[in-house]
Amino acid sequence: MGELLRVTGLTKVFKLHLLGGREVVACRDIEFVLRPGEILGIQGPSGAGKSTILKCLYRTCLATAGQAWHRSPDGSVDLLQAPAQTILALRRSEIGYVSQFLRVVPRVSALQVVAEGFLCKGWRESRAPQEAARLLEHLKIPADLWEASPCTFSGGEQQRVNVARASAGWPRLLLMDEPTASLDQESKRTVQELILELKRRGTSIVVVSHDRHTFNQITDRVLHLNRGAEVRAGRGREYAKAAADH
Amino acid sequence: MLDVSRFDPVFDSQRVFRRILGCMARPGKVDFLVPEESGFAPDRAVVVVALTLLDEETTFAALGEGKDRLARFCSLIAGSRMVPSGQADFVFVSGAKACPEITDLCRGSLLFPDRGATVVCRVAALRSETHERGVRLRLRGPGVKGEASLGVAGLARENLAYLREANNEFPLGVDTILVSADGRVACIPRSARMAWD
Amino acid sequence: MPDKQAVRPGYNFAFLDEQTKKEIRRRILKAVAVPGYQVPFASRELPIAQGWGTGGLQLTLALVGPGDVVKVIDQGSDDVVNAVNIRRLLLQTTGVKTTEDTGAATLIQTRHRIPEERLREEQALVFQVPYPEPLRRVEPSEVKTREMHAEADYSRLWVFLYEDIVRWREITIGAQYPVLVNGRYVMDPSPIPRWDIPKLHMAANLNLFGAGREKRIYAVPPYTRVEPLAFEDHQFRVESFDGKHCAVCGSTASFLDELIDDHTGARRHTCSDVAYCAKRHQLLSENGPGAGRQTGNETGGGA
Amino acid sequence: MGYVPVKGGREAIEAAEDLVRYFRVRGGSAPLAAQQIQDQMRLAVDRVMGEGGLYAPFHAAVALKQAEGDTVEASFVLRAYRSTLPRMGYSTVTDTREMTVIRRVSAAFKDVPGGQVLGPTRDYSLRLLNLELAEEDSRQIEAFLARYRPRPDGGERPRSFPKVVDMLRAEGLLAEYATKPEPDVIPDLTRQPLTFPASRPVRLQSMARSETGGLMTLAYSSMRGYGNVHPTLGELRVGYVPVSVPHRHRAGSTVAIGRVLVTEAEIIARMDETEAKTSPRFTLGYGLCFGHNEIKAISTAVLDRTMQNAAGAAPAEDEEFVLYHADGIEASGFTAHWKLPHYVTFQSVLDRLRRMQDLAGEEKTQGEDTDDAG
Amino acid sequence: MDGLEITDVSSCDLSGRQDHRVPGEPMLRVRGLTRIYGRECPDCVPRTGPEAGSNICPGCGSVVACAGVSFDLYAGEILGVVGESGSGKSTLVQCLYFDSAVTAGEAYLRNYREGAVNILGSSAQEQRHIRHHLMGMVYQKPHQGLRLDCTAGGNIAEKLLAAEFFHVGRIRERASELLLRTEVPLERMDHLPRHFSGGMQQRVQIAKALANSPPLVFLDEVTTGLDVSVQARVLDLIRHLHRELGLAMVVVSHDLGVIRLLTDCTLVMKTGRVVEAGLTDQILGDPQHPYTQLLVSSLL
Repeated sequence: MGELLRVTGLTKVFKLHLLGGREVVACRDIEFVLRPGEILGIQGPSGAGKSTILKCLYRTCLATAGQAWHRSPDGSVDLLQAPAQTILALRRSEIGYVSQFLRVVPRVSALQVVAEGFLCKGWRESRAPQEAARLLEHLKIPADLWEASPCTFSGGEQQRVNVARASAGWPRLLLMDEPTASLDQESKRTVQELILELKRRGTSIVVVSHDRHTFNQITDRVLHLNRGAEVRAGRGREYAKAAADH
Repeated sequence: MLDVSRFDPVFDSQRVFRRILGCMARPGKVDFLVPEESGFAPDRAVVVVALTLLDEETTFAALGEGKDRLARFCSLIAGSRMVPSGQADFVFVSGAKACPEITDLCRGSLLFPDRGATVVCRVAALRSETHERGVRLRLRGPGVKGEASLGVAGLARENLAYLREANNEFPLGVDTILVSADGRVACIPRSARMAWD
Repeated sequence: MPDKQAVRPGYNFAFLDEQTKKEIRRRILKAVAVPGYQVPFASRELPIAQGWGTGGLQLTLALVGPGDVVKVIDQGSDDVVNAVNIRRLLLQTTGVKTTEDTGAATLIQTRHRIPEERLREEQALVFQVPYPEPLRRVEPSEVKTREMHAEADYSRLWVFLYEDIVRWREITIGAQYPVLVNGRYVMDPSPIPRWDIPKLHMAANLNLFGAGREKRIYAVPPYTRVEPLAFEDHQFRVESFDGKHCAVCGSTASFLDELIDDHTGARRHTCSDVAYCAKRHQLLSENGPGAGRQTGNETGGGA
Repeated sequence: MGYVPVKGGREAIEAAEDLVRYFRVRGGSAPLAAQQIQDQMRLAVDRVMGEGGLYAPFHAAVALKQAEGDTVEASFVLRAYRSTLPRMGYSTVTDTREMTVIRRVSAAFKDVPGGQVLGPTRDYSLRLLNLELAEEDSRQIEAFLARYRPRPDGGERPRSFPKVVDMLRAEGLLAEYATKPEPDVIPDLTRQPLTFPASRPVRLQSMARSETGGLMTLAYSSMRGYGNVHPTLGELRVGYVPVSVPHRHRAGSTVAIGRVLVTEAEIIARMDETEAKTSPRFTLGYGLCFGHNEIKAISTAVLDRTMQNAAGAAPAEDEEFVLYHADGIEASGFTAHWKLPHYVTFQSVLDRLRRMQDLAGEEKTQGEDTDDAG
Repeated sequence: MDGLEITDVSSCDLSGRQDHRVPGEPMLRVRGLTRIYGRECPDCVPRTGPEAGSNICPGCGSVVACAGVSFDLYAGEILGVVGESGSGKSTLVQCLYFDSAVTAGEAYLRNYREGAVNILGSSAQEQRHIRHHLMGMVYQKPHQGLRLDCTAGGNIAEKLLAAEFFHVGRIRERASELLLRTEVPLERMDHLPRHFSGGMQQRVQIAKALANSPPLVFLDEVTTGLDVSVQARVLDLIRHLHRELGLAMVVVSHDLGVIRLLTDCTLVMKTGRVVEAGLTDQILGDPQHPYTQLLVSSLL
């Protein structure tokens, strides 16, 4: 079956210089493996370091120790150590990230935000907006909003744009931090469907969520941080099957 | 070394200057500095150049064979000051032996390229066609209609390479006056593009 | 041979002392070696005013020898007061032979013109230059223009030309048209008309430029590229004398002066190069019409 | 055809020269002796020597006579004459402390060691037009000379004085002397081209030859506020300094060859902001010129200091601006050159203007055509 | 699947795809760039910097504007340089654009002589050539990069003419194109920027910097001093041009907002030294150096 991502000994200690150099351990010795096409959930109480793990993998945080070997078509890369240019290239071509909050440039339209995700993965200028439109449509963002900046959207709409942007171009690895937070039930369902579609297309996903329901619906396996980082099987497989049958 | 009193400071230097100028303006052109039949010492042509161009306001350096005699002469008769070759306005070299100092001479600055040195190089013979014993230089650039050919005997190929290196970024560089033992002169200004066999 | 009688006693041959001549000669050699670059020199005061040709004259005095035949012109004419005055000084301090015949001269000092007759390899043309700096049009500071030359940064002058075209549809520079020498230095050709600019390009003779008040010497050696600054879609043009001809010799291929008749107020044209005109006129009167082959500006004329 | 090309330039020039001479002598008065000019037009002679760059009072007097009193023209004649003289050598450095002072004042201290020496000055004379001078004859002069006895503290009696700036320096109030001249060998402006940045010796040399009025104008612009350095006249001296040259054959020894009259001004200016490292000190502006010419020496000193202002934008702070424009010979030559024929350049400009008019005409016609069509 | 109609990847046209994985040679390599103003002494570098808390040498009073700065900039990448005023960030780009001489250090430009020549050591005429052909610069104040007494078109022409583009018709075509792109009304092309608003002057400056499509552009505090709304417009323009033209850029700003908006990677400078370098979102999200933490905490 192979591995897409192997994380070992991932540790992150924040050193707060403004507080006299106090050290805060966010996570310690995290280990897991992500297989191609798999959805791995990370669960744990607040402050357990779930988001930090994703940030370290996406490199918005610098891990204090550990390794995270990502297998990409051109060879394996340690996401914790690779040079910035390699990370930037990976972000453009195969790693997506859904942050907790959408942060976009003012004055850029929702359609453009999503289209950019396609463009940097090599889609043609002429095709990218169409693909972006389809994604937004699927995520039930009203078409009359597409030309507006997401800054002006409601929290739920923003979050869906956020998911759409990260999914654009079908990354090989997608890191999702609370993708369904602040969504109503219907929107949650839409996002869940998109996640499963991504999986169907071969995207491997690491997802952090407080939303037990979503979690249970989509994950193949779950990493429990509060229980000594135990991994157990999730129930997503069945849900996916059910959805497909439906 | 030579009979200086026979050099007229007014009229001889005017005549010699015009010939050097004629050659500087037409790289490859060969002219006489002293009459061929005059039978003076081989260095006479160099001395004539020194008397024409040097004075108290110039500095010079002498390198290679016969440098001491020349240095004495230039300081005494022309009143010129001797300085290290990297700072000199005029640098006398003898062409036959490789003279790597050529690449370290003053090449002027982009603001003042005219401060680049003038090299006075002694060679055995100069002809406007191929010289049987020497190297054939092909010259292009300002002053040359198409391509000029210059035959030089007694000039080490290394020195040509050094000169080319010294002149590799126009307008920086050095300008060369070649003088031969038989009293001829030819010039290679820095603007000349140079090739040889 | 020099005319010993004309020489004024008590002065050096060619007025300047030998040290001064040496300095100027050394600078001339550098000017020739770096075509179009302005070599600073100390410049001496001469018994003519600075701004009246002291630069060209210092060059001529440093060059001239007993074997030379000198011609001096101003505005194309040998007999304009300034030319006469300079010739007088040369005569009084050297006794050198002078001529009005362009072909017979070895050394020609000029202000504002290049003779119509093609110069030969062994001739040298010395220009009197009022302002040697072609960039002065766009930058008054010498320190800055020197830097611009050092870096071959001529874009500001080019912008000047561009804006001229935008504003007037053509470049408005009359005489003193800036040129690029040997692909490196932008040079002021002295206030010669545009008509004469093409004569500098790949000329057979040596061209030397002297600015006495501004203390600069520069040169264009023979067979050197001299290109007027122009745009691909706005070519350089010489003065137009369309349909006009010289009232004396009939030339249609020379730069013409415009004259207004004292009595009738009518306009007529005559050759600016008086010696050229006289030569043609003489040929015409000796051999009848058609004999005066136009020897002049074949490249520049009529363009 | 009736047209004769311009001829006869030579005859015209000769006729003009005769006319010049005629205008000078046609009044029929006795010819002026050069010696008279040298003695009685002392300040004009000094000015011509300074601007002409040649210390030769008699020649300057002849030049003044030739120029009919026009100092710019006379300096020009003197400078051109200077060009013909070979350079025999350079004097050794002259210390102005050895000056035989004829006048010395300081505006800095009320009681300066050695005292204020007014000397020959008009500063406190009432400027009343003295019509008695019109009637002056040699008897009156003789009578005056018989009556006049040089006073013990003035006149021609040689004296030397301590320098005001030395006292300030001893107290640490003024910047130290540079340990050696700025360039190793003092450059000679008349033998080497003026290039920028210019060294201080070059600036001072250049100003020593500049036109008095030109320098004064520029210095005045600084005094009024364009690059003001708030000068105080530390000391102004007029007097004779000895000139020596190195001995030709005995190295190290010198030979005195004479003395020259010079005017020296030292102005004390505001503290220097660039040398923040050391404790604040006054700065100095220096000026020296041939002859008795106080306006020029003071102007030079003010400009010397003004040009040292770092990053100044006023004309007087820009060495290129000052040194390029204050030379009277150059400025007058170029001003006069507009009288030379410019037929060719004018013809060329005319060609351009006509062409522009044609183009503008075309445009207009096209515009009208369009109007018609509309 | 309901509502989701997405083209299959296999049918997607990827001919425009570039290999982003291997960045290859950097476009600009900078090593040990140092600029000291003043007399200089051996103590200048060791006794200044963040630890010393000053960039003024206690030994000789020289100002160490920047020292030992090294980085790589890849094609199409935007590098931010952030720090307070006096941190040396502007000196850094001024040195790279040859406005200021360096005291020490090297820089190599991939498309100048195969990146084999230290451009900081090149002669002034070569540097002039490099900056006219391969670089663009947008200064903080429009008058630094524009000639206010030349027309807007003339300003753009200057850059094109410097790069030997001698065709008035084509210059005007290109100028129109650039002005259009930078949202400057075309009828202002032959007007003097002196009479433009600050924002429009800045856009003309950007148009000028981009005139000959340089692969490398420096932006020095380009939005400082502009009204907020104008700022946003200028930033937008830069982003847009960057995406469209694929330029590499070095963006100097004291404003972390600008840095976050525009850049991929960031250098944090303090008293002439780089104290931290990395991915911009990492620097903002997880700053390591005490100074950066202070900087970021004051932003958030």
